[in-house]
Amino acid sequence: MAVDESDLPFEHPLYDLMAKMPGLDLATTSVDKLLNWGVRNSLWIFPMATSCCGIEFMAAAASRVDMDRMGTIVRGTPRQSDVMVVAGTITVKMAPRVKRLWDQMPEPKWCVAMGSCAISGDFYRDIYSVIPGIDTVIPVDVYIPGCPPNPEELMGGMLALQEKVALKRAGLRVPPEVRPETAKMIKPRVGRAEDPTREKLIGHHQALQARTLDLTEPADLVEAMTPKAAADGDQEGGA
Amino acid sequence: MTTAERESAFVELLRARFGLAEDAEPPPEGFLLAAEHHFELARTLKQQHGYVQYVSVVASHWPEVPAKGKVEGDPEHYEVATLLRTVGPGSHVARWRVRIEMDGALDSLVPLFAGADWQEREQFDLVGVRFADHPDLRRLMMPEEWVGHPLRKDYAIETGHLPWR
Amino acid sequence: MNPWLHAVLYSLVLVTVLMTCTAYATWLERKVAGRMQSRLGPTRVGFAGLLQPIADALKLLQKEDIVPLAADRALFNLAPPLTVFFALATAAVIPFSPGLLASDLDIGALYVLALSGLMVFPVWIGSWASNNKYALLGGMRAVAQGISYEIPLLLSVTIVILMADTMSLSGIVQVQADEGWFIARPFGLGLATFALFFVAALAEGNRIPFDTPEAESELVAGPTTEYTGMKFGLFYMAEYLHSIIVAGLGAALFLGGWDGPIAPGLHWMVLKTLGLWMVMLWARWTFLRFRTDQMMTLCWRYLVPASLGLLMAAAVWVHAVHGVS
Amino acid sequence: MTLERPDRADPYLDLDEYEPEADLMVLNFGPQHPSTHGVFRVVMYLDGETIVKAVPYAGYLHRGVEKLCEKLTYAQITPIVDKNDYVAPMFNEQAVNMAFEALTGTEVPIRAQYIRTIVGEIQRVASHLLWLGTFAMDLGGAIGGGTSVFMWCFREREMILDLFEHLTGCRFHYNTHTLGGNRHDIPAGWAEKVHATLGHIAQRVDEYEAILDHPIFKARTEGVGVISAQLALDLGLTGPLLRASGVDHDLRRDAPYNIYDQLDVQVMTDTGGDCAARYRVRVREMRESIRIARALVDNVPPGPICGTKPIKLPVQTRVKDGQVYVALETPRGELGTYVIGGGDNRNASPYRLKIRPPSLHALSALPYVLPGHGVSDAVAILGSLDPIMGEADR
Repeated sequence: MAVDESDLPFEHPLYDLMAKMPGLDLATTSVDKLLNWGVRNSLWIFPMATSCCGIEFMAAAASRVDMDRMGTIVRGTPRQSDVMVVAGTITVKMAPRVKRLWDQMPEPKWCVAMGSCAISGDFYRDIYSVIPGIDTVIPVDVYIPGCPPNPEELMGGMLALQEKVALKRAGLRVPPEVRPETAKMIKPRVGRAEDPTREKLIGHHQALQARTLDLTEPADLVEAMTPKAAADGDQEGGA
Repeated sequence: MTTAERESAFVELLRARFGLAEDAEPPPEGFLLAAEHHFELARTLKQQHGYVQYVSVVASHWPEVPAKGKVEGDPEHYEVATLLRTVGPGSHVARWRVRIEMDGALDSLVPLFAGADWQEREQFDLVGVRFADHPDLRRLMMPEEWVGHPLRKDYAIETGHLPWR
Repeated sequence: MNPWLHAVLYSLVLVTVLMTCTAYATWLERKVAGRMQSRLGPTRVGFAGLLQPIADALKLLQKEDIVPLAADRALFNLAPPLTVFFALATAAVIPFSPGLLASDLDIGALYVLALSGLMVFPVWIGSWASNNKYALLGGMRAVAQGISYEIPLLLSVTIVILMADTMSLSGIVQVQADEGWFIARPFGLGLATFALFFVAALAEGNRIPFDTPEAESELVAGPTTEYTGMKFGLFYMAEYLHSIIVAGLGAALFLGGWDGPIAPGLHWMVLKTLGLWMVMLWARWTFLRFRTDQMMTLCWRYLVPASLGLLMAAAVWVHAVHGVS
Repeated sequence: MTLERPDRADPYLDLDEYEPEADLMVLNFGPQHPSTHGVFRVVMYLDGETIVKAVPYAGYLHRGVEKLCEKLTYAQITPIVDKNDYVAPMFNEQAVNMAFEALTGTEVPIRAQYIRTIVGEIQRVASHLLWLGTFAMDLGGAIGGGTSVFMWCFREREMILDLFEHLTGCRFHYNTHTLGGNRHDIPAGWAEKVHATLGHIAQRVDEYEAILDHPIFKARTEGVGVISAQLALDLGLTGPLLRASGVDHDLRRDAPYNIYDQLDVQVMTDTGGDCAARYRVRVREMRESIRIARALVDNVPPGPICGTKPIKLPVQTRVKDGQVYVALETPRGELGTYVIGGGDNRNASPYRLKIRPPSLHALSALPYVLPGHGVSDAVAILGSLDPIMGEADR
C-alpha cells in the first residue's frame, strides 16, 4: 500500500537549497521562473479514460489536434505523469482505484476533469452506481465541460492549466470561476465539495473511505496475493 | 426455412411438448411457460431445431402492488425471458418467458450455453433472480459487498450507498 | 599533451556533447515521428519546439522522487545512474576523427561489446528492486533478450575484426579508409554482416521491433514502471545514448567511420551516425513488436547460425585474399 | 463448422488441483491499463509467462443505464443510450428507436430508412477504423509503428465525424434518430461529400493493409486467440467475431431490418477464428460498408423523414403493454433491445429495458481463450475482441 502523503505539503529539496543561499533573491526568482516554465511546458498526461470522453481524448492526441505540439505526451504509468485527465464517468467501483492512482502520481500534479460526467456525473449523477463528479474524490484543477468536449476544447483546457500552473507557482491566487447560470442549472442532490449545503457526513465518509482504500478484492484473490511480497498491491491499480 | 416458418414451427413445438394451450394466440408479451419446461425446451431447441446461438436472458421484477395489466393481488415475483437464435438466412429468435417466485430459482442454461454464465450473473446481480446449478453465481457489475439489487422496482434510483452518496 | 589532461578534457567535452545530442535526439524523434503520422510534433515551446527537451528535463528534475515502500531502496537508486554510466563509457572508444577519441584502446571493439553487454544489468537491477510485477516481467525479458542477441552482435563484430586484422576501432576505420568500406567489401558478405549487426543492435538497444521489455501496451512501462522524475529521465537518456552510440559503432565498423571526400572526417562520422540513427527511427515508427518467444526463435534459429556461417565465409575470404601470414 | 483445434479452456479451473507445486504468479491487469480499451480488469494466473487461468472482472463502468431508462420517457431515452457504445452511437439510437417503433407499431418512412442505413454503414467504417488503430497500438506499442497506424486511422475517422457533424450538427453523440424516423434530413451537398470522403478512405484502407502486411503482424496474429465456431455460438459471440470463426451469419442479410432486404449485402467470413481472421473480416467489412453507403447515398427517395408528424411532445407518446425484442447488426455484432412496455409516468416510459451488449458477450470469451497464451498475446486477443466497455457494462 502506498503511503498517503496527500496531507503533507510537498517541498522539493532544490527549493530549500535555493532559499538558503544568501543574497540570491534575484537569482532564485529568475531560476524559479525558469523551473516554472519547464513544468508548464512539459505536462505529461496520465489518461484516466473510462468512457466516451476517452475517445475524444484519443482524438486530441491524434493527428488533427495533436497535443504533442505543446509538449504533452501520454504516459501509461502514473509514476511518470503530471496531469491526470479524468475522461468519463467514474463509478463507485472505479473511484477507489482513481484515488489510488492519483496517490501514486508524484508531486507536483494536477487533475483535469474532462466532460460533464467527470465534472458532475451528468445525467448519471443520481444513479446508484455513479459518483457525482470526480471532485468528490480528488482535487480538480481544470474543468472542461461538454459531452464529450471536442478535442479542441481539451487542448484549450490544457492551455488553461498551463496558465494556472504559471500563476500558482508564481505565488498568485487563482480564484475559481463563478458561473451562476450553470450553478442554477446543475442542481445535484449531493453538493459539491465546497458547497455549504453539502452534508458533512458524506464528506466524512468519503474521506474515510479514501484513506483506508477499502478495495473490494474477492476473498480468494486476497488470499492468493498475500503470501507474495507485500508490495503486490502497490502498483496493481496502476496497471 | 424462412423466419415465419421457423416461428410457426416453434409455436407447434411449444403446443406439442411444453404445455402451451392449443388455441392460444401468440400474445404480445411472448409465451409464458411453466418453469420446469425451461431447461428442457432450451435443450430441445439447441439440439434438434438449430437454435445454437445464445442471445440473452432478461429478468424483470414485478412487485405486489398491482402493476398495469396484472391481476389484482398478484404476488411479488420475477419473470425471466430467454432468447435463442438460429444462424444463417432466415434467422429466428425463440423467445419465451418463465415466471418464478421470489425465493425460487430457475435452472441455469450454463451446461448448454457457456455464454449464459455472464448473462445470468448479470441478471442475478441487477435483478436478484437466482439460477440453480450455476457454477459461479457472483455479482458481475456491482461491487461484491453491494447491498440490494438495483433493477428491482423497490430499489429507488437514488438509493444512497454510503460512503459515495 | 599530458594524457591524463587529454582524457579529462576530452571526456568532459564528449559527455557534454553526447548529452546535448541525446536531448535533441528526443526532439528530433518527436518531430520525425510527428511528420510520419501527419501531425506536427512539438511546435509551441521555443522556435519549432526546440526548447522542448530542456523543458522536459527541467520538469523531470522537479518531480517528487518516490521510492516504493517495498522496493529495495539501495538497488532502486543505483540502477538509473548505472545505465547512463555504461552507455557513456561505451562512447570512450568510438573514433570520431583520426585521433579524436578518448582512448585508442587496442581492444576497442571488445571493450564496446563488453560494456554494451553490461547494459542489461542496471535494467535488471532496477526492475528487480522495483518490486513490481510488470517491472519484473520487463526485466526478465530484457535479460533474456540482451544475453541472446549478444551472440549475433559479437559474431558480426568478430567478422569485421577478422577482416580488418585489428581490434582497435580506429585501426578498423583506417583499414576501411585504405582498402574500402566493409559494408561493400567483400561484396555481399559485408552487407549481410552489416544487416546482422544492425538487427542485433536494434535488439540490444530494445528498439522496436524488439522492444518487448518496455512494451507499453503490455507492461505499462516495463522496467521503469516505478521510476519517477529524473530517475526515469536517466533511463530514458541511457536508451537514447545507447542507440546513438550503437549507430556510431555501426558507422565506424561498416561505413568507413571518418572516411569521406572533401570535408574533414568528423563531419562524415557525424553524418553517418545520424543517418544510421534515422534508419533506426524509421524502423521504430513503422514496425510492430515481436513477441518474446518469436524474438528468441529469430535469434537462436536464424541469426546465430547465419552469423556462424558468415564467420566461416569471412575466414575463407581472408585466407584467399591475404593468404597465410 | 467445427475446427480441428482444442476447443476451449476450463474457466472454472481449480488452481489447487493444477500442479500444486507450480509457483503461480498473479498478475492484475487493469482496471486502468494502457490496452484494456476502457476500464476492464483481468486477473491472470501466470505459470512463467503463460496464462493458466484468467478471471475477468467487468462492471467498472456500470452506469445504471437500464434503471435510468425506466424513469425517462421514450423520446428522452435516445440521447442516453448514445453513450453506451460510444464508438458507434448511431446504432444505439437506432436500436432503441426500432424497439419502440415495434412496440408502438409506428411506420418509418422509406426516406428515413435510407438515411438510417447510410449513416449506419458510414458509422461502421468509423468504428472499424478506430478498432484498427487501437489494435495496431496494442501490437506495436505507444512508441512505435502501432501509433503510426493509430494516428492515420484517427485522421480518416475525423473525416467521417465531419460528415456526421454536417448532417446532425453533432460530432460525437448525434441524437438524430427518433421515434418514427429521423430528426435531420440530408443537407445539400452532403452526398458529394460522402462520395469524396469514402472514396478517399477506400484508398487509405489499401494503405493500412499494405503497412500491416508484414511478417511481424502475421506472427503476432495468426493462430493467436483461436475461437472455434462452436464456442463462439455457445458464448453468443456475434458480428465479426462470429464470422471470423467461420459462421456465415449477419443480421443485415439473415434478419433484415431497414432496407437491407432490398440490398445485396456480402457477408464477410473467414475460417481461422484467430486475431488475423478477425482483422481480415473487419477490413473487408469496411470496404463492403463503403460500397453500400456509396451506392445508397445517390438514390435516397424523396419524402418525409419522420412518421409521427408533427413530432409529438415526448410525454404524449403512449405505449401499450407488450414485450419486444429487436436486434440489429452493429460493428460489434448483435445489439438487441428488449423492452417491456407500460411503466411509470402513465405509460410514457418502458417498464424494463434491457440492452443486449455484444461487447459483454465478447469479453466473456476471455477465460476460455486466454489460457495457454502469453501476456503479449493476451493484449492482442483483448484488442481483437473490440470491446467497448460503455456498452458492456452499461
